[in-house]
Amino acid sequence: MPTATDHLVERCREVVEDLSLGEVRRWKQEHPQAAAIGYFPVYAPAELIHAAGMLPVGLNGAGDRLDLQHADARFGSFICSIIKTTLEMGLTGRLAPLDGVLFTGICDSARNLAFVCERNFPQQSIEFLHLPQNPASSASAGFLKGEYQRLAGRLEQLGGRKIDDRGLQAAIALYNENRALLRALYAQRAAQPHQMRTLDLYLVMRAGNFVPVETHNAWLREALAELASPAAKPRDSLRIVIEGSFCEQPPLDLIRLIEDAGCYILDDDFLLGRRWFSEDVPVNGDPLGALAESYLDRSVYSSVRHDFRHRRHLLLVEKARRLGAQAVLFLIAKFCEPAYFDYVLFKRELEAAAIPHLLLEFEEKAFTFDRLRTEIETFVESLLFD
Amino acid sequence: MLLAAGVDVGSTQTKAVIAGERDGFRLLGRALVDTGSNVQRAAENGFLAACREAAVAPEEVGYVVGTGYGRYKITFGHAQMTEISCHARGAHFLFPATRTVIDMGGQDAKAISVGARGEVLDFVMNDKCAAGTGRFLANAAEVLGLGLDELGPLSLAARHPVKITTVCTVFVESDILSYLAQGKQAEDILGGVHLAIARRTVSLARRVPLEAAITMTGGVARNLGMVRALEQVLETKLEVSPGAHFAGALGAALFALEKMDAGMKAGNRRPADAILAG
Amino acid sequence: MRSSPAEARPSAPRRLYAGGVDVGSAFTKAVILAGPAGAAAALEPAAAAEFAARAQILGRGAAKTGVAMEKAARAALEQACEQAGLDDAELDYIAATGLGRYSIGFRNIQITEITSDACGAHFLFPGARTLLDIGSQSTRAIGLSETGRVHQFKTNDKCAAGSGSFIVRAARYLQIPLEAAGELALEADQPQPISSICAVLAESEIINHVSAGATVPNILAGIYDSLADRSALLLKRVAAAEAVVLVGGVAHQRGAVRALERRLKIPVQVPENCEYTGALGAGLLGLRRAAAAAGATA
Amino acid sequence: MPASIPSEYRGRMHQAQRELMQRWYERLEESARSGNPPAVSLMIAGNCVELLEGFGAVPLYPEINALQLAIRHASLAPILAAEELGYAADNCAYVKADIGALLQGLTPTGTRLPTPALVLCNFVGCNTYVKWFEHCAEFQGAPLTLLDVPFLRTDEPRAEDVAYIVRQLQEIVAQLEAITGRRFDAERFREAVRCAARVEEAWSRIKHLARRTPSPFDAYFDAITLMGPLYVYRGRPEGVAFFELALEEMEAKAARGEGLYDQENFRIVIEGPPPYPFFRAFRDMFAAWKAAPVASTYSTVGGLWEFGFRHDPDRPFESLALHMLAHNVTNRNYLQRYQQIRRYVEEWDADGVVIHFVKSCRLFSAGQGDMRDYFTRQLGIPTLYLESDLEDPRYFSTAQIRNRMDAFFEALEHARATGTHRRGAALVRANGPAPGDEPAKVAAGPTLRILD
Ligand SMILES: Nc1ncnc2c1ncn2[C@@H]1O[C@H](COP(=O)(O)OP(=O)(O)O)[C@@H](O)[C@H]1O
Ligand SMILES: Nc1ncnc2c1ncn2[C@@H]1O[C@H](COP(=O)(O)OP(=O)(O)O)[C@@H](O)[C@H]1O
Ligand code: SF4
Ligand code: SF4
Ligand code: SF4
Repeated sequence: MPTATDHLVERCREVVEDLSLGEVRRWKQEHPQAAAIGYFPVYAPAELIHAAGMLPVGLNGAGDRLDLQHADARFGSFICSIIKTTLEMGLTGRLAPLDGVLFTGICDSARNLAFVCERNFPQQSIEFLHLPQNPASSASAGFLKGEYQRLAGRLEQLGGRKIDDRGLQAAIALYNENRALLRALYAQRAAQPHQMRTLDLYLVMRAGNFVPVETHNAWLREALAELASPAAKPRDSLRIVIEGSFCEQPPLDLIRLIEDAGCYILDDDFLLGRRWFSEDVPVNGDPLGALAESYLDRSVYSSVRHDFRHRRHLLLVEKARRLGAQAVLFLIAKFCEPAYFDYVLFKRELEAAAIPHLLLEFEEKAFTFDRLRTEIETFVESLLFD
Repeated sequence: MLLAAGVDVGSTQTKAVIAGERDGFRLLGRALVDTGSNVQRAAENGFLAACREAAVAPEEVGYVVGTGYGRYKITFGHAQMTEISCHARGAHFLFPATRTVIDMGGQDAKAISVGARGEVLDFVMNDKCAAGTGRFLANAAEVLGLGLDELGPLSLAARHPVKITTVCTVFVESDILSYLAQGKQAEDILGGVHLAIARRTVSLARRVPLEAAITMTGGVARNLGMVRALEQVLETKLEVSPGAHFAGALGAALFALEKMDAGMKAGNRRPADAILAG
Repeated sequence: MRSSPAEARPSAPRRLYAGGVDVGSAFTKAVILAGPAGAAAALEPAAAAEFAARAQILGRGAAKTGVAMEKAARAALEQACEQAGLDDAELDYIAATGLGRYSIGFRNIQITEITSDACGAHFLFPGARTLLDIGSQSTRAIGLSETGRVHQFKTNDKCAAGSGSFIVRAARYLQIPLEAAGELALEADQPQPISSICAVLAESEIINHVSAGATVPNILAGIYDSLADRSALLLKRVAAAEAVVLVGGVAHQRGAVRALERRLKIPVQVPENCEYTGALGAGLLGLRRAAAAAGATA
Repeated sequence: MPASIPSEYRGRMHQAQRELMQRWYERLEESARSGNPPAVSLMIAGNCVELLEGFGAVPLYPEINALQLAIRHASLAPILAAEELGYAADNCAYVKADIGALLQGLTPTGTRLPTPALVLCNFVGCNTYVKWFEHCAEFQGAPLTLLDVPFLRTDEPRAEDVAYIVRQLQEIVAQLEAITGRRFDAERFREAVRCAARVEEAWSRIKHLARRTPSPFDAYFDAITLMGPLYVYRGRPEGVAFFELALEEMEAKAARGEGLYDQENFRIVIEGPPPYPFFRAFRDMFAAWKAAPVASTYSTVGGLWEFGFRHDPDRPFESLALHMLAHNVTNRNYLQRYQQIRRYVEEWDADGVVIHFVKSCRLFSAGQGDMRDYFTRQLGIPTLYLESDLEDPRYFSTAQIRNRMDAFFEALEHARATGTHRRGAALVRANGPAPGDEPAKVAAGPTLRILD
């Protein structure tokens, strides 16, 4: 008999697997005047979109459920899958419920994608946000605040409500709650990894890409109460931290497989933008300024955010140690240049810290994982049966 | 009569066509031989065989254009042209409405966008990896113990095509074997193989405009299963001549006639299907 | 499949027998091992490893994998048992490895081919730190610890370039028996480079070389060089090696060994029954498990 | 740099180029020996080399090292060395070659290279570059700073963007003062900007000479020869002298009616960097068809001047900011690149576009399929799409590239024979869509003349 958890997870899976953005279509029917704005990973200030009375929609590719027919021709070889699946969704009309799409300069491919979309989807407004990469400069916060103001202006032009401080503060509070709930779920899993399936957690988290944050908060509260199954028996598994999947997402089956092959996932960087801030964004005072400063000073490290003040490789080692991880699994999207580059320094640091690691490449459009399975199993065997 | 020849030295098979000009274009003979390991020999053999069929002496042939990957090995040729130009020309001759050519040969696949006069406007080809080419099919046939000409018809009988996971021509073997082990029917496996190649080819071909009419050429065009699979993925009908395999050689022969300065008059062309179907 | 073999033979402290079956993409290989005499009680993991290190190889068997993997596994195992003079019912433990490891219903455990290779190679060459396995579909480079534990590995992508099937196809093209390829390549005086990265497309280059009058040994040597290049890349990503152990079917081919030695500039060791290394390793790991559990069954 | 780039045309400027680049390496060696002049690493894309002149510092361009290695057929070994370290097969090979060479103590000319006083990552478009500099600093133990240049995401550069860059430039000046112990010489900086404007004028004129038929100047292969001095010496009198000499030579050639070949058969625009490990072979393939490269996007990586932008000595910081922001190909958006190429076809009177997809560089190549779609389908301009790499010799296949090239030019020849051939503006007009068919974003002319 399906439990309440199964029910929640199944519901979320349906939302996530619906490539035609059914939830978004439904929301727009209920809100005939309002717009939906998509955003490409990794981070986007969804609070602003929400405060404009619009629905922010997280785009994280299409997984293995979409057959690439057009996008390969536009982006060619050596380009990661998410670029192609996102474009394919657009070229096949699946992004039609979106009135606009927001991009940031996470990498060279994503940046070019923004403008390829602009040419191919003239009905949609394509916005490009420059998130500052030199947080050490005294001018960065002011610049970012100005950039957010520009975006707010564009959203208003697109038919959004006027964004005032009160409305924005309310939106920030909702998203603070959303992130706090996710933090709590992650903490729960890290403490008792045998009690929570990562795939379940993941689906519930990812469903938030398509529904209003209020709805998602309710789902997350439900998940917090019920996702864990206290009766589950701990297995003899390897405790790992996953790094490298901050943008393109591994296929659902692969996420499941990692646990089946004998790993407990203590932390990961899936859908990193949903958990971007390490603390609540202040809701008193100037909200735009608070968002900007939180971006610069209180956000998680990521391969697509440059901050030379804090070295990512040290932060990864610190995280693995803090969680008591036995190993780090690099789960990198094929052709994801930012992840490839960071791997070099990560690897060096992990080796110095004597933390074993395994590098795996995936493509979101892949659907067989024999080789990956063998590699994960071998890795587990090598550490468990010494 | 002015006589010219086109010799298409492909990676797998060598095709030769003898053509003449008298009251318009005439296709006099054609031949197909395996390329094998001696490219130069294959070119000669193909040419001589076509001459025999045309009942002309090799010396009578005034101009020979070589094409295909082995074109530089044709010692008796007068000129060489790329197979891209020749397939476009041949396809346009067979179907003057052609705007796109999909050529699938033994080791590569290409898509060519052509203008109203058969001129090449744009093209793409896959030739770094043999995945999704005639070789892929030939391997599948071998594993299943079938002849090349049995592949297509059988694949058309597929009711539940399997999902083929590998693109590697060599490893498709093991995919097929594992499906057989699971008790899948040969036709369903073949259906899956054909679809996999069709998808791959179409995603390559979409890099050119893909306007209708789309004509398919090359040896794989003889495989009806592949034609249907491509049609299914493209959601449009393909023009396929029974002589599709010879399109490159035919194009080369047309260029040869032209280069011989015989001046090909547009009005005199006639569909060569009947002759080519032989 | 094994329930309680101890009942079948009551003569108390009997030896432990284990089978390792490696279901490869082309061939299935089996090895039968016997533990050293006198183990009855369950052993701690470290002691079990030490116990397995003194195992004795009693028999080997092989079969073409084909479509029915389980059948092939049985055939290989039976052949090995016959050589060992054992009845397969006497085996205490069966460990399956290789790409078909999950298809073997009668296995007691499945282990990946990488772990098995490492264990087998360590048994044969206890000093080995780097291992290369070139099978028919895949190439694996493995870095070993002192105890034979895998600490680094890389496998090639789903591309036949650089694996055994490349050689099989090349040999077919050149119309020479596969068994002769390795020796023939040693006669090369002017290896012909192969530039294509694709095993299939390389065939046209091979044809070109043939028609340009290159000798078979020179062409083969070129093929082995390209194979060695690809293996070297893989190996470099694993460890800076001083010597490497080569296993898998391709290790039979001396041309491959020589090309690797030249490319890597380090000695390449080949165990006598190179293609059985994975099966051997699986068998050894099986024996360890059997020894660790022996108290329970006895 | 491209001292060893073979050139069809050999004038005095080639000799001068070699000398200049040799002197640059000598200065770098001097810096390595004595710390004087201080060296500062810089990215070529939209570089602000003028700023360094204010400190008497010498620029160190890792890209030039990487391309030097490739041209000298010495890039594979360092690439493999970098891959051993953990770099992926699919990482930008420019970075791998440079880092590999750094770790192996390899330099392209055998002369010593200094450890930079500052690794100044002028982030002008290329994200990969940020990682590159981060790794350089890590492996060299040098201080690192990033100059964040907002991407040109609006049609016009915004005042806020300019102010943001200027502010950071001032912070960098302070930082460099602290590191080098030298005071920033504002007058020398202004002088450098003045030199730059003169160099840019001459360079732009040279490029405009290629609008003639036949073109006296190879705007792809020979442009690369001039790019070394352009980036190293733009802010110096030597640079001015060099470019004025080059202009004089090219003008003389044009006056004599000399082209690249005895007869110019085709005029083409090239998009994307060249395959440096096969530079000569690639060039020869165009030469075989007597196809003249009349314009290229690659030659505008460091700056896009042919449409009118010049540095402004009266507003030196602002003009640096504007240059980085809007007047180089890497920081302009992808559709602006389409527009740039389209203008080349029209105004430089070209027969077609060659798109060279390089595996390493996603900045250039991600989306080139769409670009091709725009030119062939929307504008009806013949387009040739080639794939290889700019640094890694393993991705170049002579036979494949030649086959494609032959087919492309055969088609152009055939079009000529059948009377359907058109060129330049006529081509764009004849085959281009009716007004209104095109999304406005692409049709809108680029805004380039901000300073005049
Ligand atoms: N009778 C046939 N039925 C189906 N397919 C065929 C037949 N003959 C040849 N083919 C296909 O055509 C391919 C060869 O095509 P071809 O155009 O001659 O290639 P190439 O020019 O590279 O030699 C073979 O690999 C095979 O797949
Ligand atoms: N007797 C032999 N002589 C030479 N090479 C052989 C021989 N037997 C097998 N090989 C080579 O070994 C490969 C198979 O190796 P193997 O390790 O058994 O692969 P797998 O485990 O993937 O089936 C073949 O592709 C072939 O290249
Ligand atoms: S997966 Fe990596 S390369 Fe691809 S869009 Fe995301 S950040 Fe860029
Ligand atoms: S995947 Fe197979 S077909 Fe493709 S390059 Fe590799 S060997 Fe060739
Ligand atoms: S990605 Fe392109 S622009 Fe960036 S460093 Fe590499 S070659 Fe240069």
